[in-house]
Amino acid sequence: MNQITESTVALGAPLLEVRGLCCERDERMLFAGLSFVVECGTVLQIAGSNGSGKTTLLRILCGLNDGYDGEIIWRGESTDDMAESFAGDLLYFGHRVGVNKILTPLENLRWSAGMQRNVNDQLLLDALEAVGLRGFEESPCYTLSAGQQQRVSLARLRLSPATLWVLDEPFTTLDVDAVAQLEQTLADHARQGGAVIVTTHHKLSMPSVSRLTLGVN
Amino acid sequence: MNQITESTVALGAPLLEVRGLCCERDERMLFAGLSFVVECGTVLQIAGSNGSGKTTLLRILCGLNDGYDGEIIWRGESTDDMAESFAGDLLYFGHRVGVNKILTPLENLRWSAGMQRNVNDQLLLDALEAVGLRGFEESPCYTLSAGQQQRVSLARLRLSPATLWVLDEPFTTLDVDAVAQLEQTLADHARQGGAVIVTTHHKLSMPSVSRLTLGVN
Amino acid sequence: MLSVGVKPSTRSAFMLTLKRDLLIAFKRKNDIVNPFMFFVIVISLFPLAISPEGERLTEIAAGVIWIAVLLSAMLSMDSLYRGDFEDGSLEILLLSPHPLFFLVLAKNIAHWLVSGLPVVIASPLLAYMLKLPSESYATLMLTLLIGTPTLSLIGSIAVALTVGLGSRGLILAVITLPFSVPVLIFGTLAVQASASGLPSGGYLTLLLALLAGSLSLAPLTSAAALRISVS
Amino acid sequence: MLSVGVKPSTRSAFMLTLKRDLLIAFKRKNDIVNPFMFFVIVISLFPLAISPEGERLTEIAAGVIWIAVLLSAMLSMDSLYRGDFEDGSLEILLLSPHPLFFLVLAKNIAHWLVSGLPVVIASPLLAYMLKLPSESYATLMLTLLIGTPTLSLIGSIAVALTVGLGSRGLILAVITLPFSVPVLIFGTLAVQASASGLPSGGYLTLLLALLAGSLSLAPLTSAAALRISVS
Amino acid sequence: MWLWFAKLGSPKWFYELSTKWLPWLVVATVLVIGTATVWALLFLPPDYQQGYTSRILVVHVAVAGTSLAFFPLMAVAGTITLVWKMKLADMVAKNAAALGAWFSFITLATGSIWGSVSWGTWWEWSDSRLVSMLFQFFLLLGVVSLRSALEDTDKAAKACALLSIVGCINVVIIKYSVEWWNTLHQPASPVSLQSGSANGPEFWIATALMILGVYLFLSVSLILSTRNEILQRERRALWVKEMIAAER
Ligand code: HEM
Ligand SMILES: Nc1ncnc2c1ncn2[C@@H]1O[C@H](COP(=O)(O)OP(=O)(O)OP(=O)(O)O)[C@@H](O)[C@H]1O
Ligand SMILES: Nc1ncnc2c1ncn2[C@@H]1O[C@H](COP(=O)(O)OP(=O)(O)OP(=O)(O)O)[C@@H](O)[C@H]1O
Ligand SMILES: [Mg+2]
Ligand SMILES: [Mg+2]
Repeated sequence: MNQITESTVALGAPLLEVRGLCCERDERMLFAGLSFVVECGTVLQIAGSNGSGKTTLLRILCGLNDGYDGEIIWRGESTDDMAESFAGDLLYFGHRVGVNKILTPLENLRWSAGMQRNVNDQLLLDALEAVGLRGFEESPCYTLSAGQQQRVSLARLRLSPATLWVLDEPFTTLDVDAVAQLEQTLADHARQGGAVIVTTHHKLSMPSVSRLTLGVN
Repeated sequence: MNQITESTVALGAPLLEVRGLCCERDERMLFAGLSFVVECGTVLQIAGSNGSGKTTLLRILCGLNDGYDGEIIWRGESTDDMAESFAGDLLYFGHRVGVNKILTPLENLRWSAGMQRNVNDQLLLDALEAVGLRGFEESPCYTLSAGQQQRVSLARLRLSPATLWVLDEPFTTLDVDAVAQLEQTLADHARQGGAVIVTTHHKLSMPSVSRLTLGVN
Repeated sequence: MLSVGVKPSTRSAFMLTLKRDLLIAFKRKNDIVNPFMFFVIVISLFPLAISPEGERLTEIAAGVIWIAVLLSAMLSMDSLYRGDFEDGSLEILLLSPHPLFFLVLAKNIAHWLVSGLPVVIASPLLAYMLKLPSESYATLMLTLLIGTPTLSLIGSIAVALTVGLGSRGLILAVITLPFSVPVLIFGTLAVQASASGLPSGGYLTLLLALLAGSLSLAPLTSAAALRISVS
Repeated sequence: MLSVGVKPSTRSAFMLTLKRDLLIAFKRKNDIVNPFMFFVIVISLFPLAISPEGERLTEIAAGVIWIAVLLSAMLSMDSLYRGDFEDGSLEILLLSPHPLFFLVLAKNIAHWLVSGLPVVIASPLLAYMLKLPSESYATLMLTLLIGTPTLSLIGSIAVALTVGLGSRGLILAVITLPFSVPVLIFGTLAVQASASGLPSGGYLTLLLALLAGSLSLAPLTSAAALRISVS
Repeated sequence: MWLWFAKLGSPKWFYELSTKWLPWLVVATVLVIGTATVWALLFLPPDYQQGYTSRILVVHVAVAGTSLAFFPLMAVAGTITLVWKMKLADMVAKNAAALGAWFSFITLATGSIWGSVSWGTWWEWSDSRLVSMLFQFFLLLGVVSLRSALEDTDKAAKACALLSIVGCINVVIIKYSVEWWNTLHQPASPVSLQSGSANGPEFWIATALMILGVYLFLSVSLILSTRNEILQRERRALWVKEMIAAER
């Protein structure tokens, strides 16, 4: 019923290594024997049709789901053994973006970015301006449009000290300019030695993207 | 601060007419003096950057928001005067897709499609199969992926007797095949004399799409 | 294709909505068991907090049962529109080509069947545990049978008004409780009257009047409130 | 860029979370006013439903106040993690590089400051309305001061376990209320003892022990429960 | 030792082993309960005060004692689920919760029936045993309802495991707090729980047998429902399919 497309990506220094990952949900095998290596400087796009297990894979990598078999190795050690140091070096961006509707963009970032590094308001304001939210810094987020809320959360990318970014469909509801800008941000992060794992159905127009396709047949 | 790009669309027989629509939110003018006509056989794409007021416009057209000035005329009469007959001829698809997580796709459609027309299970199963949910008809929707849930709701399009479809970002989280298929569905609906108003940041690859751009400068 | 669909009658839309809500409740199971459990647990707190002596309990029994009913009705309201609001089904409901009055009524009826009726049925058992004189069991059940739908209908308005808010549990209570006071008072008075052998017909009539009033007005008001909340 | 960030200390993450939750509560306002209002309204139902006579009220006052506190604490819990779960902030919390114990504790403290403390402060007023002998006001406040944080900590576990569920109000109650029984019992016993001039120190010690136990165990358990709920 | 432990966790192993043992257990249960019942009916002298109804006490004491075992059992199973992720432990825990609720209910029911004869009332708040049993019943229902509310099997397993462990502590706390509450406030109750012990040795033999029987019954029902659960959850597994095919 299920056929697994396996692919191994290998560039630069090994950051995250996945060995023989299997995941079954509701008795349907989503992927089995999935192995790949993510290295500094990579952008890895997880592709696959709806329901092929992309979100599940990303959540497993971050330790948010534990219904899997296999090994996930972070800088040479199992992620289970070093959860906290892994968390400090990881930024996850999920389907739900982590923006409180009552707080303003500024207040939201003060907390969500502040959990990972020390920030000051000037840094936050700059990040908000960079994602095109100038003039909305002090509006409560429930008055923002869907795309603007997405942008608030994306401002975290510009503030994060994390090496590995794990992004689940970050492009939804963004307009054309914002999409181009986000692609640029991802490319920059990789160039500076970071790594990005991203799912999207959108065709990335970035130079060197590796692709891993999860297959349902 | 705001500049309004106005455009008038006119083809076929007049179905929906908008005259001098203005909307202000939080003292920011989103659009003013917006006028256009939607006729049978049209696909109208509302474009515009994030926060330009697309969602607000669609909700106003459907009668879900009433913080506006101007007139909305449906088949020659104001929509306020004939809310029920307008509702029977309208299908709205919003950011929140109207899929109950506990029910199965089949049970969801039985209600959501059944409110607009009499349906039987065979029709529903066919519609679900057409959107690629074969084998998931009886799984509770919380076990479906984001894209699969979106598809459940899109199956309503295939069952709806409505002439006017108002769709707010229906393409989010859909994979490439599903996007192509949905575009086909919209084109078919227009060809058969229906009308579609759709917002998306995605470039539609359909033959004759009119565009209305809401502008923020 | 555009002409195939036959618009369903309002009656069938009503039935469809009723069935859907019952189906969701049965699939969730908890919706049915919990209001009832809450009722039982709250009642069992009173002997612990006040006094386990039978005589003392008899005195407060009617009041305690009614307060527990009130609180459990109110708590159970939370699930009435919230799920539909969050997943967007409410917009489908509002944009359906049927009078919202009947659809709201269908939802209220489904809700009462699931959360109110079990409480009414269980009440004699709890009345026994609180040592209510057995002559007043019938009156208790009757008042609950009339009173709980009234409470559901009143609560529905408050839920509809607050459906978009983050934390509703309390704001709901603050809005609903004052409106439910008449039901509470007539209900307990009727039971206390029958416990001391007096006629309770007058109070029952008043309760019936409250039910009739809320049956005709509350769904309309809830419908209007829903429109406001969604916009 | 990758090396600019200095990882904040756990202490500053704790303060950041505490401040954020307080800020949200103050912006919403309802979170602060409602538990208190609910407390007042529930208490005022008793004279209506049971008896307005002063003597009768005195007898039940301690129990009624404690039951109202219990119910209002439980209702207010609903907002503790739900918002964060729905908007995805909970994932940010879980994936932050700090021990979850302290972050959960920060959230619990913020919640108690907002929903528990006002009730404690208002209690003498309500005690007066229910004709509780004035000698026991001090004991009442003291027991509430120790008891309400315990209730919050216990409730937090139940909320964390049920945070992903559609309608939680009731399941929350069903899980929390049995756990709150010891607090309720010792709380009322202490007040009743002081009202009849007996020493209440023993009960206070027990309440303190319960607080100490839940302070050390509950945040851990809540953290584990949150991890389960989010997965 | 470890190997054995891992093997025990395998549903397949459990299923096969229990197929062998089940008939013997069933026979033993029927024999023991039967003997106890016959003994109670034939040899127990009618109590001078309560007549023949006192025989229900045999059932009551046995079921009551057994029902106290559920929370510890569930807590142990829960710990195994959380620490070793053993599926079998969760299947046992799931059925134990429902069964425990039934046992608690029967305890409450038989106790009430007997109370109605000996105390003249079906329910008395001033007795600590009754109240703490009632709250154990509520807690078990809470566990059952949490299980049914969480749709995801894995999540439900872990959440219920956690709740069972916490609930175990809580049952102890409730028991003691209710006892203290009681000793201070309770007016001397007409008949104390211990009055049954005034009966002779025949009573205790019947009771001991009945306790054994109820424990046996408990194991049989747990095993049966766990086997059911195994078939349900492993219905796609090869060995289940083969077994079903072989039976057809
Ligand atoms: C709803 C009512 C009742 C409940 C919930 C209840 C509960 C219990 C429980 C939990 C036990 C087990 C104690 C243990 O094994 O350590 C027990 C034992 C016992 N019960 Fe009850 N009981 C109830 C009513 C009664 C009544 C009315 C009587 C008789 C007057 C009674 C007589 C006994 C006796 C004699 C034992 C065994 C004593 C012992 O082993 O210490 N029970 N009951
Ligand atoms: N509830 C509200 N209260 C006040 N202002 C609002 C509210 N909702 C939206 N707005 C304002 O209206 C503007 C337009 O929002 P809308 O959701 O219509 O944008 P949109 O064009 O759909 O954007 P997107 O592409 O991001 O979905 C936003 O910039 C926001 O400031
Ligand atoms: N909670 C769940 N319980 C059981 N099965 C689930 C659950 N969540 C997801 N699944 C199953 O896992 C499959 C993969 O889901 P996932 O969300 O990972 O897909 P995806 O690749 O992210 O899809 P999309 O492109 O639509 O976001 C789904 O087909 C679904 O059947
Ligand atoms: Mg996904
Ligand atoms: Mg929009």
